[in-house]
Amino acid sequence: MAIYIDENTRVMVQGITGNQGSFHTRQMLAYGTRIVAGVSPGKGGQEVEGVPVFDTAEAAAAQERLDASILFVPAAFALDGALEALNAGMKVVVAITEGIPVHDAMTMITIARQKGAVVVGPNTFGLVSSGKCKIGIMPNQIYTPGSVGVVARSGTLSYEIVANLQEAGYGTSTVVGLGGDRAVGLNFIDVLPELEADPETELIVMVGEIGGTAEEEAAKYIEAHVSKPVIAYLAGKSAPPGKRMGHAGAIIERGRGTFQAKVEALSAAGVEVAELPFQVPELARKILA
Amino acid sequence: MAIYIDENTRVMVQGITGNQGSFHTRQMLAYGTRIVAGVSPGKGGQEVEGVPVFDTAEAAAAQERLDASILFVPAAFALDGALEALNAGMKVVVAITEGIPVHDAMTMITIARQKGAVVVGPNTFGLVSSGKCKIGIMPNQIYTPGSVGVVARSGTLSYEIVANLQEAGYGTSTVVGLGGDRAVGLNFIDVLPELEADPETELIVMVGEIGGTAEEEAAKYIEAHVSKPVIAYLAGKSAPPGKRMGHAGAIIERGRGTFQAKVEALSAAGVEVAELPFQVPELARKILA
Amino acid sequence: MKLFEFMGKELFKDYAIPVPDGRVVRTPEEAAAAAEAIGSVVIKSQVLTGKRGKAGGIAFVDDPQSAQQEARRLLGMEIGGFPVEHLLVESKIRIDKELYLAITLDGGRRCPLILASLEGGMDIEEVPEAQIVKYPVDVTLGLRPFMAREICRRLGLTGGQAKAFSDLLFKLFKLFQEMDAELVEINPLVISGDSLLAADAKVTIDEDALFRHQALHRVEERTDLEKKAHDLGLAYVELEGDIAVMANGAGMAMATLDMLHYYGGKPANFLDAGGGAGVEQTARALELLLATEPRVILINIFGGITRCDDVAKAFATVKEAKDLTTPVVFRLVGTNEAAGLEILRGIGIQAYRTMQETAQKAVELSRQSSA
Amino acid sequence: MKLFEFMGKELFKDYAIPVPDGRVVRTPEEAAAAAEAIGSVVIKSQVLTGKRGKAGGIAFVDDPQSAQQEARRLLGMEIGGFPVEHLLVESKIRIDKELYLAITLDGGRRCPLILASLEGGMDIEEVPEAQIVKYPVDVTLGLRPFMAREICRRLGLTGGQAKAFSDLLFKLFKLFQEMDAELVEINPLVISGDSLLAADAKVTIDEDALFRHQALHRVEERTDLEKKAHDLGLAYVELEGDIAVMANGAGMAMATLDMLHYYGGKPANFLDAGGGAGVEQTARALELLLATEPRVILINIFGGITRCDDVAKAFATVKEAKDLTTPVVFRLVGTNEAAGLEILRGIGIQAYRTMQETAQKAVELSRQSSA
Repeated sequence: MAIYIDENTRVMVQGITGNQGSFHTRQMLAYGTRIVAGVSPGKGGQEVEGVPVFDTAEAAAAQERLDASILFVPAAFALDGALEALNAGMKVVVAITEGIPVHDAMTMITIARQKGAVVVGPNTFGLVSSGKCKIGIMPNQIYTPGSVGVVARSGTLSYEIVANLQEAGYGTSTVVGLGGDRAVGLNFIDVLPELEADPETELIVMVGEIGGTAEEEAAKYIEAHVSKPVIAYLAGKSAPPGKRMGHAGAIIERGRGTFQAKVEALSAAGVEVAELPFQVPELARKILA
Repeated sequence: MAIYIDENTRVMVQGITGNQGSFHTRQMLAYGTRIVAGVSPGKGGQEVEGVPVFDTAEAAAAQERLDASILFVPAAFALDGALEALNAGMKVVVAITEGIPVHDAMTMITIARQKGAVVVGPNTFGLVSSGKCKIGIMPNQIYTPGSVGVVARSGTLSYEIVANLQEAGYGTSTVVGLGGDRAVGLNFIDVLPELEADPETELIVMVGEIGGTAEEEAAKYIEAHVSKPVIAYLAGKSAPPGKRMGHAGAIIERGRGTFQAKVEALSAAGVEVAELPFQVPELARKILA
Repeated sequence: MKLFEFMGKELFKDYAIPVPDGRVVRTPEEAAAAAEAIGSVVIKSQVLTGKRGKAGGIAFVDDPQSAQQEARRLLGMEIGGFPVEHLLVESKIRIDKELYLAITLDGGRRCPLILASLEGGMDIEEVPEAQIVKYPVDVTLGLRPFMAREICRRLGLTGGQAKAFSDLLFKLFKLFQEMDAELVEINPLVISGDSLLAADAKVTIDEDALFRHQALHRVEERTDLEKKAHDLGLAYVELEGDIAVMANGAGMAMATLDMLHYYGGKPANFLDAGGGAGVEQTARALELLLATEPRVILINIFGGITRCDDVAKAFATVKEAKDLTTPVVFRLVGTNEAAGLEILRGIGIQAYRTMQETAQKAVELSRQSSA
Repeated sequence: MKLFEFMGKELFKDYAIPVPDGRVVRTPEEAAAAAEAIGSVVIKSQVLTGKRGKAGGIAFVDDPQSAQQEARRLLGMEIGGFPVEHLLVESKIRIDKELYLAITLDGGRRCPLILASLEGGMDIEEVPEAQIVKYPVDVTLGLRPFMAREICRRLGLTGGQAKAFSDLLFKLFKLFQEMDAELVEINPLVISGDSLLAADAKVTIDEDALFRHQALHRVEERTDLEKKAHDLGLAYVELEGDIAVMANGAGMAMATLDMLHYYGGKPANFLDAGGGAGVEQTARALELLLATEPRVILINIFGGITRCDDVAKAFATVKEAKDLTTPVVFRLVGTNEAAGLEILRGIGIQAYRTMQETAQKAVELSRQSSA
């Protein structure tokens, strides 16, 4: 059992013939992901890393059973690509692309929900069911199976934390990248119930940051519904208000989205908040001991 | 058990203060329908037949639990009214209004489906769960509980047939008016599975007519999935091609929607096709004997 | 509401869909002038029916004199019962290939359906199913680039042709939605090199949505009587028999016609007086029927919302006002039936209870009066 | 991208949203001329920050001479760190009541959120929650008349005012969607009788969607350095400390700053070199950092997709080219770590393995060099 994806998930890569697309197709295949089709308009009939390429997602879906898709298409065409995947029946669409207009993101997320599907991202590193299936751009070597479920707004910071956990002897069950944009398909409160219900997960680690109110909403949810222990690390304590810190969503505006508000909310909900990233494995040791 | 609606269904009337709206509110109340709210913009706070009137469906839904809505609003505003009801959580929206632009009808039907709701009609007489709940404009006196499920494209013709059945001693379980327009929320193939599964229904009567391919699709469905006996009567045998016979959907165009094609398809599927309306009770007697 | 080809092409131009250079004319002289200005032209009869080519309603000419001559011939024609009143004089175009493209309504799926084929130029009914791409479009999604790519892929269009086709498809879909069309059809859609040209235009607008399109010129397909009925809010279709029929409800009216046919009678019309018609509307409907001077009048009312006494009252009023002598066969059952029958008896009419008795009697009377 | 009030009002005019008669000026003389033409006016400093009223950035005058005088004063001001370069000279309007209306993005619901209140004119943060109507709009439905009715009902608007408000709301929503806005705010939205007037305009456009709005004038909020970084595709924020920071990934960069703070250091900037930056991009980022003349440089790389040897190579190149003397603290772990460390050793740098060692060392060095 795993959440969202597992060893049987059949994955399509949109934009497979591009630099990023082909590089990460190789990486994902190396991790063991079942990539069975690629899409690249005008390139139908080719192969990338042994994966057949189709002109459209419908053409691919006519040949292969497909469950999930990962998008490496330029921001201006990402909405169309996501809708194409959803329309072809995909239930998980991972939108790696950065800089997607937020109105486009809202549209793809809303339509996904109507179709009973999920968009992961945009501007996410992806998600991985450790040892089973990786759909994303993160380094393969840090995801070994274990009992820690990780849900993160940022990529490299979560790699840091996952690697720290790994070094400390803790593997991961599922790691989900929410994405750094203002409107993303999965928020903490969408993933928390899945991790709570997942028998492979014993401990939940949240990697949050300033901006928005996703952490505050998560705190409310955790207080009411989560019985498993939760550790959080939040980035941006020292960030000045009114400035976007790299992620479109990482900004303190009109007094909203501050570090303090998030820490208070999470602490009140019984979440252990780490002050520095390397404290996460230490807290994990205390909890899992 | 009943389909779509039953004695617990709580109904809202949109356009309740109009002539048609108030008249049929009275009729439906007399049948026993639980009408708990009316909507009429600018008339909030009034009462019609003892039913409280609200300015908006959301205001009504904030006061009353609501399951279904019936629309008596002019064609130009019907889409907005239907969306208002769907947005306020209604799961059955009965669109009585005639002359709704077909693009508006397609939109309301599509959105209803996305929300797990159904639109009955447009241009329908409504539906009735005999003895339990009537949401529509048909005469009360002909619907007594029984084991015949009726699904019809036209109003008065179905009244004729239901009355004939009643006179012959056969009551009805559920009677559904599909509506006479080109695009309606329920087609035969949507209602047939419900009637097939409904323990109160022993015999299914279809009242069809020329135009479109709903009867042909029904025939295919019946052949594959319906075990209960089905009788059909189809109107329009003598209608000339290219002319709309009252209903927007009742037209033979480019050789499609002919009487002959429908009769052939239904007969091939084992449906008893009555040549004249009064033969329906005769066939029923044979089948149910 | 069907639009004439030239009106459809005006709409196409509004949406930047390329059409051949052309002019609408109503006289042979105007046709000659148009040919003078344009050069080699095709002259096309403007009628609301297909197959005008087979009927000889299209002419190709190279000079103004022939244009005038052919225009005179065409303007004297009647095609499928429609007199030719307008001609479209258009530049002859180079044709590399003829495609087919249409958007219609799919009642089963409740959504627009795109139909496209590389086999254009002939009736789409004659094209094998396998050669036609059918693509439904979810109305809440609308047409999206990925859909256009898939349609092109299925058609086998690539490169510049795929681009031109997609571009045109988006414009046509926009027109279809914004103009509340039931059908837009381009047959043939002509390929000239990498560019596309709509050589024909069939557009049908949803009558129920005309209130949103005040600027659109109204095209009248109805007969005068049908139009009069329509203006009264009645659904009326003129037929060729001698028994005038009024019923309440479209299905009921159709069933009544069917039953007359079954017993060997010939209905003069279809008339749905409405499911809940009152005295006033019923009177109007009756007056309309009388104007057709039928041999027999059949009135079939199943009173549900319609009240039988209202119908009887309306009938009595009209009968007296018009000094009605045409035989009338009445069926009146349902709401307020007793009061209605009482009124009818007062004016010497014995109503029937069943449709079949009513129909049989009407057929019998129609034979007597025609004898 | 935040727009100046006058730009927002230009957009409002495009969408037929009523605004007071006004002109943008850049000199006291132009202000006088505008007042001459308009009459009694309000002169408003155009700055990309709120609270300009409290800062004295707004003046009411009745004659051209006072206009000139006040304009001179305003053009000399700096508000919230922004120099006043433009003034909007607008007709004074009759104010019966001040409302508040905004459309913003709701990240939780992933949809536009309409905010409206009868308590306008002050900061919306100061209005009690109960006085604010919040209405989310499903993007696939868009704004519908029933939604506008519900919003009016909750606000308590009726009759002509409800009509005018709904009408304006539809226009504003259209602008919000078509212009890819993140925020449109009218505060106050002024009631003058039954008509409404947007007395202010705050509009923020999604930077990621600017490619769809080529005609829109670009407003630059970034410092020169931030702009340079942006043009290089790097996320960069100027800060006030002395430790230049480069990390890969936004979260990683933020965490690095936090850790420097934790150990008592002061970062000079936020710089996300990207999750998968190559040699070229890394070199550019380094050059940018050097331009700020920091006391210490901290580089924190967790090589996932980013290859450690690429980063080291880029650093070595820049170090040599720029003859770098600023102390550098390096952390380099992950993909191709060994090769990267080898390269660094070759240029005399011993990298650290953990973030905390790196941060502590950087803070220590920054204290030494400032001593």
